[in-house]
Amino acid sequence: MKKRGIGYAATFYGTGYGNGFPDESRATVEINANGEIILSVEVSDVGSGGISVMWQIASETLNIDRNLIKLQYDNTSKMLDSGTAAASRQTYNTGNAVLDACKKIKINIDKYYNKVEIIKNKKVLTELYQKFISDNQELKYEGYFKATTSQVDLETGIGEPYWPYTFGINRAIVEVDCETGKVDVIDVVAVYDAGKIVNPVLAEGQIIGGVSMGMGYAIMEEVNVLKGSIKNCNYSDYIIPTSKDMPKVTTYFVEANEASGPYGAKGLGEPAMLPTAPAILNAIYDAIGVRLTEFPATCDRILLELKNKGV
Amino acid sequence: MEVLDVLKPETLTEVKSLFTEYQNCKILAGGTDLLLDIKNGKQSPQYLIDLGNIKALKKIEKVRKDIVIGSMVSFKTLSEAKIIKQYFNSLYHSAKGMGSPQIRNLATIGGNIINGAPAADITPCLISLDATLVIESAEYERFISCEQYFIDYDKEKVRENEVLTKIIIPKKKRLTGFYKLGKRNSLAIARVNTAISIEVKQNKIKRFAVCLGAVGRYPFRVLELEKMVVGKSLDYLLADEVLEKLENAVFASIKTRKTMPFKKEAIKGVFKKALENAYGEVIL
Amino acid sequence: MKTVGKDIIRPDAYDKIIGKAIYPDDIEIEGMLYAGVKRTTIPYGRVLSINSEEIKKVPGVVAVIDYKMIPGAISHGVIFKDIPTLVKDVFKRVGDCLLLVVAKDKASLKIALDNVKVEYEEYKGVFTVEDALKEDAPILGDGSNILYDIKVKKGDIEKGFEEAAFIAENFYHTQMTEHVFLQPECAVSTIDDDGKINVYVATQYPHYDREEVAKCLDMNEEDIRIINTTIGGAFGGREDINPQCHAALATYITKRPVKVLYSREESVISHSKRHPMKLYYKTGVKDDGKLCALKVRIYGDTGAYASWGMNVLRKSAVHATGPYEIPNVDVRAQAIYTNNPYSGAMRGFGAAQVPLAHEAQMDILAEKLAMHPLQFRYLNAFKVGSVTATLQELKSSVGIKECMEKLAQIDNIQLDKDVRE
Amino acid sequence: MIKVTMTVNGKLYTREIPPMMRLLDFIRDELKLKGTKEGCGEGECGACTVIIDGDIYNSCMVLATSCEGKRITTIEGISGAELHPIQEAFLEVNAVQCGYCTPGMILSAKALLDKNINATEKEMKEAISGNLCRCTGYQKIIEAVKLAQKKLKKR
Repeated sequence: MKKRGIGYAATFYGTGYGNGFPDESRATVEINANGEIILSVEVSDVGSGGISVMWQIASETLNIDRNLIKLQYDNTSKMLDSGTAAASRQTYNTGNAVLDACKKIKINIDKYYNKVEIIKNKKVLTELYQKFISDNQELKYEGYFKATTSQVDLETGIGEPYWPYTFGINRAIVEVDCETGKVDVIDVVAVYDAGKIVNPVLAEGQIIGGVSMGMGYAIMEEVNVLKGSIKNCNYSDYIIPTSKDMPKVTTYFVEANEASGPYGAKGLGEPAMLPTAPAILNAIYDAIGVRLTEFPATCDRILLELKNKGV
Repeated sequence: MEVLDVLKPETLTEVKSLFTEYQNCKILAGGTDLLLDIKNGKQSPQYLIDLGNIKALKKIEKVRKDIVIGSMVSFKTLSEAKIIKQYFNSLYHSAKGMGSPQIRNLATIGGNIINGAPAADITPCLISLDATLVIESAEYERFISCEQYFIDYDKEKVRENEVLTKIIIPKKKRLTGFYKLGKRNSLAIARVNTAISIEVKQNKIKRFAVCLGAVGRYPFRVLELEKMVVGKSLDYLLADEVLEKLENAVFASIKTRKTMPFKKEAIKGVFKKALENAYGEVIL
Repeated sequence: MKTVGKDIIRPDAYDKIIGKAIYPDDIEIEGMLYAGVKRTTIPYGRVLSINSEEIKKVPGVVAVIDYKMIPGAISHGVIFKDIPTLVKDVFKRVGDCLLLVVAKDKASLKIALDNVKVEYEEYKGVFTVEDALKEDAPILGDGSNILYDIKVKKGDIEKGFEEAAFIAENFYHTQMTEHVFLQPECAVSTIDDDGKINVYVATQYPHYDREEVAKCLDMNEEDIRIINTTIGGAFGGREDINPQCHAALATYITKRPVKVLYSREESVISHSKRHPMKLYYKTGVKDDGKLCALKVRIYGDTGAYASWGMNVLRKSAVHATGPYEIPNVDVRAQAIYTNNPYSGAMRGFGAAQVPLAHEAQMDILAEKLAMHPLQFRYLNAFKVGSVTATLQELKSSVGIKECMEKLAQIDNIQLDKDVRE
Repeated sequence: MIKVTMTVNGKLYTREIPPMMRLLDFIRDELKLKGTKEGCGEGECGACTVIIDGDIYNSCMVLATSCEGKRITTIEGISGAELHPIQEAFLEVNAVQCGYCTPGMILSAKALLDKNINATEKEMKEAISGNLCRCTGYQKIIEAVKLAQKKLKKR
């Protein structure tokens, strides 16, 4: 017999290294003789879309078509240290450094090109370059950003450990087979506040991927360690969701503007996976009246728990 | 030891002559398991005989009162063949749910049987359907029931100079069903699976077969239960004492294993789902 | 706005859909060698001997490198430099790197690594946080098995529970998980005519890799170049050093281009994991539905090495309340060393584990209050001006209530927005 | 060494190869086509998916020598000067994140639509169910296949 349940879970997530750790990003932006803008920034795109975010922030700030902006993001000899692709910090921290660099060059661009229309033509940039040269303007500008956090006291916890915070809530519907313990996740609605969303379709991708990882965390994934040795080192025994396991996911954003973020943006990568697992676990309880306290909620655990509780 | 050559015969006769020509051969029948075993050093043949080019082994045929399946029929072919779906619902479902599309294109029914994995999906079906395996060598041909093959595995398993060529399943009127409980919905290895076959006469069970997989070294039938239900109505299959027999069978098979408490509970649900599958998901 | 807020096609996607995106294993260089490491197979012990001399004689082997041949630092780590690049004597986990072998091709490398024989003196290890905290436990850290210990206190916890109409008290146990990004670790290293080293690797932080490679080779950072290739997923699993130093070291010693490529199995064995945590939660709520007290104890199994353990447990402690304002809070979180695989960064980073507990508690209390779980959360959720457990005032951009309102609207749930605000 | 001849992306190749060379290594090392990826080497992740005579296979599980006389399509072979509609669709709906599963996904989708242009969503999910993705949660990949279906039908 299959039973349906519905579950909710809300989470928050402080982005950045936090705890007063020097969380710095740098970027340079340069105009060249070929009529290109070179944006040089350490942004490791692990699949997240970080490169696109930097590109878009630069294009927006410079009012220059993004196809005229060339990105350099892969070589330590050609870019400054911007910290790691972690802690959901790239959009906020590194995005702010890109914004800063672009604002600096923009002041000088505005001296020569002060129109509302976006610059789409290489020729315009080549002419700008010539004017920069003849007026002895700097060609390359460095942007910098440092996040503001403070160290927490180890005895009291007092401090401002992270900034900014991203918020999210998930609602999950599951179907539990009471005779086998098998859980199918049917539907997930995910609503997030990650500030201004720089690229909605990429952000949605982060959320759906996060739901997938959260679902794995809730009902499938577990590294089995025996005497320090991992017993499931392959895809055949470390189980992650397939296309046939995924629920329908619907994503919404409420964009609570963060004034310190680039165009009001905050981080999203990690928050995207947080509320899904607890929402699924709560939905399982709602379906069968059994609350697991040891995870993941595999068919083994659910079925035995049902039996123990005499449900 | 390294594999020196991969031989690619085009007829069964050629295969048999290769047995006499080459020593330390292994049959390549898909290879989803064999190639990994060789890579991991679990098997070290000197020659592989790739059966991929033998058309005669890729057919599914109606022969008198039987359906004869060539050992090199892929899971994809098996799951798409009308004749299989028509006569052996259980086999159709187990083939369709095995591995992934990529694996079903490559893996063959013969390879799966010979590999003898405890959690294989089609073996319980074949056993419950009274399938017979045809194993050939240069000198002889032997017929053995799939059930007996696994009961007497150490004695009966295919030897180095033998090749499994056909699987024969009697084409009888029966309700058959299969269910696999896996950890996910694709690329899943069975935690527990069950195949059943029911012959009904005048609303009573005339003959019943149930085979359980992934609850022992090899899939096995629960004979005591099969006898007990003969002459009863179909409803009886859901009786507590029936389910209890299943539970006991699983307990007896894997007493000391950590998964036993779960599997003896799960078998009841899996069995019910196999029944649902046999009845066409409508009756129950 | 013209670009920000728009569905722009990401610039890296084109190469990916035509199969031209370059991941490290797609790089081939004339004369390139292959390197790999022999890893420990027992969790805790000391190396007595390795048959390095024999391995040098395996056909195709170009170099056999042990810790003595490392010109600089023999260990690395994101905060503490405690992970051996190559083990000197004592090691603490299965999967530590013992010997780096360089060969002319993949096949010779495999044969050589398969033939490495190691003699160990095995020590008694600890595999649970409970055992690690016992008095007679072997000490794996710096004088203690507690890597990190943080307390977060707000208000008066005793008084808080006295006010409670309902209390939920439970233990939760979260599991260890693994990133399984699709692209297994790989690095290719080359040397320029002037001796500068280039490492092509898929990494989350090229400048950090540069620092570690420079330290390992005792070279200036300027003489090391890290080139970040296309990255086949990471999720935190590429924050620590894995093949980077080995590839660079092999090139430094052989003066040839070298590739290090992990199998899936080696990938899983080598990199960090998500901390398994044991969480004790006691949550109190007043009869008006307002949370009044939260007591939490968190024990995180940080495994053999520090990695980001302290930061992860700090994140757990700070996020232990969930996005709710609670006047009285008492949290303590500890990162504890064991001989298990080391735990470190994984998407969510300590804030992924605590929701499994705090959100279960929320549902239990909502049920006791006979209140809709969304309503209960809404009632307690942070808003602008809320003060967190660390006494941080949330001054702007607190959209959690708006998220809940949106969800209520989608699911057609009537939220009582005014009452008891 | 064994001599093997096969057609890859419309071009005929003959090579002398070791008997145990996997098709994956043949494609990557012999033909230098690096778009086919190795994720696990044991037929579980689907990153190395190629099309052989119309059907998808994990090229890590197939011996190159078993492909004698066969027609292989890799990611490099599905578009010419213009992108294949499936590729266009992957771009347009953001079905690509880290990109490592992408070539295999595109080939699985292509094999499906080549055979069944009217495939349902369920069939699409089935078709890519042997291709693991850790980034996207699959939904946008399915969206891309649906969009590609529309584009192909219009042609």
